[in-house]
Amino acid sequence: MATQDIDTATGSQWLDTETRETVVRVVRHAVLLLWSFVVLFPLYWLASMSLKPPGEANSLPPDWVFLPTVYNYIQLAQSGEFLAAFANSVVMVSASVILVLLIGVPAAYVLSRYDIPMQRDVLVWILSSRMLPPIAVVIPFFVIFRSLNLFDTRLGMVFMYVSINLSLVVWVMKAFFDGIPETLEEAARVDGATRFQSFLKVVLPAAKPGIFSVAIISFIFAWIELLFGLVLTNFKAVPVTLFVYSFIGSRSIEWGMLAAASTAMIIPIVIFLIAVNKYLAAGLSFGVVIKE
Amino acid sequence: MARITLDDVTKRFGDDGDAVVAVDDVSLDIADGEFVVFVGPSGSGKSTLMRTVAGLETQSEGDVYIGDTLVNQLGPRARDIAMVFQNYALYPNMTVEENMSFGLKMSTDLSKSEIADQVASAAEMMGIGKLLDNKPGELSGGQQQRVALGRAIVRDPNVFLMDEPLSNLDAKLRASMRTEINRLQNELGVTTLYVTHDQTEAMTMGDRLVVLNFGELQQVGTPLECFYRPANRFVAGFIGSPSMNFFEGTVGSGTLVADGFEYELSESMRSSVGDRTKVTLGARPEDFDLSEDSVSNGFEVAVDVVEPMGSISYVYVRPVEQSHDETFVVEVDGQRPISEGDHLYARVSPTDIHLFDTQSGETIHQRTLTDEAEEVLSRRPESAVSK
Amino acid sequence: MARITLDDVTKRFGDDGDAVVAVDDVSLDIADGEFVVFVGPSGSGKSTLMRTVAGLETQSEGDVYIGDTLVNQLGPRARDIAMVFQNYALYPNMTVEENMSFGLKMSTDLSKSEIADQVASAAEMMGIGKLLDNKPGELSGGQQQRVALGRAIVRDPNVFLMDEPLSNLDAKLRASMRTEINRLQNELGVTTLYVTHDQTEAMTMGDRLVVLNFGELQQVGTPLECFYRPANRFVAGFIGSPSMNFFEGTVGSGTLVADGFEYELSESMRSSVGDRTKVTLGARPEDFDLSEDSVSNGFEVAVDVVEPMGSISYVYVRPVEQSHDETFVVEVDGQRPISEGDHLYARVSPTDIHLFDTQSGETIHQRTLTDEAEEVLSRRPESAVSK
Amino acid sequence: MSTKTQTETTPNEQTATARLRDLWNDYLAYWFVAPMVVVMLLITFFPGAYDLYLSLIEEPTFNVFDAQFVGLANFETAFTLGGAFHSFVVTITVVVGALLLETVLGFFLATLVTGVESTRAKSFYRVLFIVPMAVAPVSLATIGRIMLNSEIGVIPYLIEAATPFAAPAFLSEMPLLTVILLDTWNWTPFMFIIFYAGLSSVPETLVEAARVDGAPLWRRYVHVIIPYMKPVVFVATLIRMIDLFRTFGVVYGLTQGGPGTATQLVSINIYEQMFINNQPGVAAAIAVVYLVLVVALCNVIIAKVGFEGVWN
Amino acid sequence: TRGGESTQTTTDSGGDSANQEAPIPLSEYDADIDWKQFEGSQINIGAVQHPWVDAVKPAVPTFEELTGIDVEWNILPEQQFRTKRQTDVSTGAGQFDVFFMDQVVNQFRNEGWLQPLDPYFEDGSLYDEDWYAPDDLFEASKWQAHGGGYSDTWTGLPITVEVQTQFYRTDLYEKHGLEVAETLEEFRQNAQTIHENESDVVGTVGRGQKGYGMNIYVLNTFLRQNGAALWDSFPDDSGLDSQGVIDAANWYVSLLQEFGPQGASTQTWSDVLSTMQEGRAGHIVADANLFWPGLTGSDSSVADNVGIATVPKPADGQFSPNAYNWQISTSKNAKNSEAGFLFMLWATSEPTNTWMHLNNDAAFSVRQSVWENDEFRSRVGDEFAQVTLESLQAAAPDPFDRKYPEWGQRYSEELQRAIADQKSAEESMTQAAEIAQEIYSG
Ligand SMILES: Nc1ncnc2c1ncn2[C@@H]1O[C@H](COP(=O)(O)OP(=O)(O)OP(=O)(O)O)[C@@H](O)[C@H]1O
Ligand SMILES: Nc1ncnc2c1ncn2[C@@H]1O[C@H](COP(=O)(O)OP(=O)(O)OP(=O)(O)O)[C@@H](O)[C@H]1O
Ligand SMILES: [Mg+2]
Ligand SMILES: [Mg+2]
Repeated sequence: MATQDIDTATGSQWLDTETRETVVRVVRHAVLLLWSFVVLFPLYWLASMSLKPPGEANSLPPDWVFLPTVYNYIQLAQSGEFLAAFANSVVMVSASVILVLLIGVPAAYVLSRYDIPMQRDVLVWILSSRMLPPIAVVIPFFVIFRSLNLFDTRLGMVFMYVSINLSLVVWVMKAFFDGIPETLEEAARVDGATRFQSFLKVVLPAAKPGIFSVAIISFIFAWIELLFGLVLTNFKAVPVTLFVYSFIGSRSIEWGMLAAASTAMIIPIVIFLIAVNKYLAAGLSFGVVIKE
Repeated sequence: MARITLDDVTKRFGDDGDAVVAVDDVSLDIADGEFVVFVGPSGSGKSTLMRTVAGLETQSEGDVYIGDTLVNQLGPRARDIAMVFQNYALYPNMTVEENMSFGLKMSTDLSKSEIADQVASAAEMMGIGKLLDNKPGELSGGQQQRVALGRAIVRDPNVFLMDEPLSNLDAKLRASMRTEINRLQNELGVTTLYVTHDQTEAMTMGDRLVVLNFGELQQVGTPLECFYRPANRFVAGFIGSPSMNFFEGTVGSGTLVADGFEYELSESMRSSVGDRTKVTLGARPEDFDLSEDSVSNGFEVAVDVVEPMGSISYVYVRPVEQSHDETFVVEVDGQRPISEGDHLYARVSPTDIHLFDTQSGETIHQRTLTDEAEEVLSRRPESAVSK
Repeated sequence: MARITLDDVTKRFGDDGDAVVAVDDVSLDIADGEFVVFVGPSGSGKSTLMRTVAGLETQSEGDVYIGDTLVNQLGPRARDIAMVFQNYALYPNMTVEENMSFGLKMSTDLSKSEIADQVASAAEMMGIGKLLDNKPGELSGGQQQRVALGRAIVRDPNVFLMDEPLSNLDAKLRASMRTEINRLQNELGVTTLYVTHDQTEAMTMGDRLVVLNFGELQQVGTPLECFYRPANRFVAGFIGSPSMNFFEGTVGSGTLVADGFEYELSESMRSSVGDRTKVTLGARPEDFDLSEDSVSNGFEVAVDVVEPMGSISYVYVRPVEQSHDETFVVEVDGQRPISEGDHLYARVSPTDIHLFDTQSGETIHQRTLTDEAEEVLSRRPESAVSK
Repeated sequence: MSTKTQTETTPNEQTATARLRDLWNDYLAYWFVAPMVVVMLLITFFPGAYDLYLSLIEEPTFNVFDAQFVGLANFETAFTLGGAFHSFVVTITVVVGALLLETVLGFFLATLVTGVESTRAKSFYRVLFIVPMAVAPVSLATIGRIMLNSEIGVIPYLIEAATPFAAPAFLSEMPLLTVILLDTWNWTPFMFIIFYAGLSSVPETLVEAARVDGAPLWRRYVHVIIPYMKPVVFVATLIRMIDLFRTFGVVYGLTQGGPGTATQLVSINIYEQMFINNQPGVAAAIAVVYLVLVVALCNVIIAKVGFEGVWN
Repeated sequence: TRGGESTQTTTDSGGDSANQEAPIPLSEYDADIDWKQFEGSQINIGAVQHPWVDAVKPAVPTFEELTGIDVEWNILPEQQFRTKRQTDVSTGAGQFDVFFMDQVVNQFRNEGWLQPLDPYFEDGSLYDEDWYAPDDLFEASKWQAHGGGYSDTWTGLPITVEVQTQFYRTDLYEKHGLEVAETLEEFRQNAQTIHENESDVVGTVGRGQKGYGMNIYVLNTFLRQNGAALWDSFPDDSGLDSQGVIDAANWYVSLLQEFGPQGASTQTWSDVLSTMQEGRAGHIVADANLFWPGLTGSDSSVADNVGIATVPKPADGQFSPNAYNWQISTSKNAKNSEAGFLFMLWATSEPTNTWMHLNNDAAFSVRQSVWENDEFRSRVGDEFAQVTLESLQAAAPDPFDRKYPEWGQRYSEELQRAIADQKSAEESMTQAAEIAQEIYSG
């Protein structure tokens, strides 16, 4: 969407066009930079805490200039358990994202395209799965997990992550499918594609921005999930979030380590974001090919 | 290859209360391999009918057969059709080549290279060979339309459905596409339904013309039948461009009295009219003669507007004695010097006149043709017979 | 109201390396209130040029002026235009009425009821009065197109840009829309750019025709100029339907030797040809005579296909002495009994012949017209002068 | 597509694989929803039933026959001693405040980023603006606390260094606002990402048409772009609303519901009843009432806004 | 600092520990106990992230060798641990054979979740009184292990005790010529002097955040020193509205409001600690002696200038600081309660305890003998040891009744409101008293 040009008649009204154009651009970037600062400062603070020597984490006035030390990270890296929990989380969360997309995206497609009996109730029902605070449901899950032998298993955690993200995936993807013209599928079906093929080859590619944004969100939701990870695991399937907590002791907080672990937790997400970044913007202009 | 039968097909949109009847009780029998052209005003239900045949809309009533199979319950895939959508419906995320190969990939077992060959040659034929790697969004309107057409014609289906496939092409390209489509259809012998607004396409491409209005069948016949033997005033006015001119009048003692002139009816006309009094006279623009001098059974007209078209001109004239301000069109030679305001005498030969019942619109008298033309007219459409 | 000036406008798509040149160095001066029709083959850059004038594309090079203002930097809103998009671009969430009122709401201070009145009357005029509460998705293709047109014409902008606004309408509706657009444009005196593929529209609607090919200007002139005085073979072939027939040949001692026949050049032709040897002869289908008997400067042809169009027929014929298999088209009366395989003699009057330089395509000899036609031709387009 | 009764069986091909394929395609809708329904049943039915059961009994026991049903006593406790009503009010305040801020800000940012010309700058913003969501709640709460600390926090320090104003004591003087602002920092990315994806699927020609129609920038958004992406805006807002209703981690870490009970969200209340007071019955009673309220609210929203507005 | 190796979850499988040398000679455990009776079994310990765990873990191979029992740890931060423990115990899952127990001891006992230890003490194969020397345990610790006086039986064995002490900045005291406060009034004066004369340093910091382990943990010391009690008559008459409580609350509230940091009402122990570590406060009025290492360690920018003293008391009051014990317990549903008991016994025994305190940085012994051990005193510093010992001997732990968490939470909310200046201390305490009574009557 090109919004950068000037839309006021005879630009000479109060500023000449070029100036106005510059003003628009400057304002846009000023706002974006301001928000970038708001976003970045706490992140910077977090990262800098992790790089400060012990005892300086909270000093004021802040040591803007300090000799960074990777001591905390070395400590983290040397801890086999941190690495294990980290790897564990990466595996469980990735698996859950794939699974939740596999389950949720087709369901969303059906909700968007078919006439479902009691559609409103079904939609509310799906949504209701994320209405209760996790603390209100964690005990029943604990009971189920123990009786199904899912307790402290990766499979169990993957299922748990799927369950916290499923309603999100279904709802958001339904919204994106709603925006994809049906005539595309009609074309595919006329071209001899089965319903499934037209979903797979025509609808899915067109829904890419939606799929990738829910993938990102699901990944993050699962990645930062704490309560289920706490209650439903013991040793084998411990996620990395719990590890971060370990630096908050009963009588002291290890600021440097806490910051280092928190920063380390953000990194895979940033990598993931950069990897799928381009798909987020893969918007398709249906108007070009469909006259309406 | 397949015959298509529509049995009392009705399609309504919306709730029963304020439903729009897009197709109204249409029955039609299309022979295997026939090329049928659908025409009708905008909104008359052509696309809806096509989509019903495709299985994209489910008719509200009636049955659709393809071959001998009742296909009411079958999806588009099972009906094995290829369709050009009026709105193109190209896959935006696929290149032109992928758009065109998609159908082949889905419906045949052809190898990749075979598909690529077929697609390339079809694209070449339509002049979009250089655009195979482009996305639809980077194409001009006409190029998009050709991709949509190409996507259909690379396939070898039971039925072709083409909904205004050439509307965005220039005359020249359209002419060559017309020929190509006809050639292809002849070669493959695929039953084809074709919607068009173009008179040339309507007249030249199909074995039969199906004229629709408000969802209802008006006439089914060869193009020339529809042109020379319109079933009613609607068809007469719809086929041919510019439209036939109509003059409503009252018949009394063998003379039709219209607003602005009187016309002496011939013997045969009189017998056709019978005891009707409200009769409409119809004559095509090209059948009028304009002469400088008064002629029998002619009347004086004033020239309103002259529209030079090149080799011909359209002259909009008004009977001088007419009480209101309506013009009719006459076609004259392009180089004939006629200017606005000129007064001339218009006349139309009795053989060229159609008469319609003003109330019902039914044709009550058809024009006379030369014997040869009659003979051509009476021939059954070649393709419908031969196949 | 505004004059539009394009100064060496070039538009490229894509990276510099493999850029598509959609508009190639076009300069054009459109008078205030003029109605200019753009024609050209599919993909020739018509839409791109329009979109550049609208401010939707930024030209790669050159300047665009509206009135006396350089508008390169101005967005569409500042340019105050109304446009019919080739792909309609209707707002899917708005009803027909909202679609049509949107522009008025945005660009004027009219009260709600005034807007509603204007929209209702425009919709009535276009036969979509009953559809005002429908969403675009519930309309037929032609209805959608009329909404797109209505959305533009309810406004009173500086410039109208219409990109094939009637392509999906039937002939009758198209004829009446044509008239309405012309009337409206005359009334409002709005400078109008109009893209069409329709010969009738091209010939009748505009003050001037702009012919484009591969993004380059081919000719700018009145419709009749382009028809009777084509600047080159491309224009000659593009304007007029069916196309002009071309015969490439060699000129030696006053005779043009083509494949299949020889043609004795007249005095004036000979002087036009000069010492060129490779010359192409062009003659329109309607200028050929087919006769049963041999005629001077005529040649024998065999009838390949007869395409009856109603009042006329197109006959595809092949010179019997031709070494390869190419036909040309001749227009004959619709009731004339000609059948495939007939042998006839074709002849074209020397006055009706165009000659082109085969290599460059330049016209080297134009046909002769009657004096009156010459006079009509030499008149400046009325509207361009009067306004 | 209301044509789900159509089959794709081609009459003349009846191999086993074709039959299987037809079975798959003709009932595609069922296959597609089945896994979702199974998972949903598992994750809604048992916990819901369990909470309802808990809310009706005196002491938790897993043997239904041992259970001592106490009628609505737990509900009564919830609303008297349990402070359920107050926590509903607090929660609604936070939901309304944060939702408004996040929706507006998320949309605004998505719009601004969409308009950035340089692809690299665009990618940069796109990644950066999503990151806050990725900070684990525990880190955010703990580090946020220390950053906001009036004595040793860097934020009050910066405010006082850069502005003439005295920094407020965020957590004690304006706890609700602080909670809302921190949530905004944390979760605006959620709105941003969905809105951004939604914006990028608006057909460009529509925007062009609106520009030609003379609509200034903001009206293009109001009349054309937002209406087009209504479903996406609706869903993002609804989901965020529901998530806000049950928000817990960051707020608990930040204020533990205090000072007093100023930020005692329903979720915190449930937590305290369950894990501090050891009153699972009361906790479940609050949860049940809360669930009923939110379900009712969502029902109304989905019916009124969804079916009558967005999907219409 | 405890580095990355101190994680929340540690698996010590039998495999690795077998290879490890037992650090404490097995001869120390020569008691009339059948140590080997559960050989080959495994116990699961749920623990809080606490220095005790760090200190005992290196000694565990000794236990494993001694008994042949495999020890698995499940270590979590306090809040998370509570959630996990509650889930485990309340659902009867019984994953933890041994787990940390705190203020909720009577709550759990009342639900019937805890396994009383007395039957094990009476079992000759499990217990040898002579060797274990229970009298070496502080009275306060034993009392708290009996449900804070609410239980007749052992609910667990105490593992750590912490006592409230006063911390102050020696440099500032020197600068302003201050004496360490013994009375509340003196403390107030000192705080005022520093608050008013130092820029960027507040007079005092103290816990203001709500929570039964937060602000009231501190206030309880002062109300008791004022002669008040948490219950005047349990469970009918809460003592919270007595004059002693109101005075103590008034004093604490006004102290924090006037000489404390902005936003004192939301400060937790970590804020208190950090503020002091950053040198931004003159005192901590009263907090766990366990802060000592943090305040004098590398995380502190004022490490060399922190002093420790007993908490101030009212001029006419009795010195009686709050002490707090962690204990380890076992549950009715645990699979290996008896093996767990052996672990408790071993872990709290004199040899283990002494070893931890001499070799492993521990400073929270529930055994008096350790505090008197010269080697230990020289390691932790005489000042710290002496202040702690003195305090412990006079300490009076809070009697946590079974609904203490519930009404304590409300009481702490009320106190927090008072500190936040939303209502007066008197109003808050009166309200708190009502709520406490209501909770029992309801
Ligand atoms: N966005 C684009 N990216 C790349 N090439 C483009 C783009 N838009 C148009 N083109 C190319 O520019 C040329 C001119 O396109 P334009 O749409 O102006 O043609 P047109 O004259 O309007 O054709 P039509 O009659 O088919 O609508 C075409 O060859 C087309 O492929
Ligand atoms: N989805 C729909 N909902 C409601 N009415 C519809 C729908 N689709 C079509 N119609 C109506 O049905 C009638 C027939 O539409 P159809 O598209 O078949 O016309 P058409 O003959 O193809 O016209 P055109 O030549 O303009 O494409 C029209 O009046 C149209 O408004
Ligand atoms: Mg149509
Ligand atoms: Mg175009």
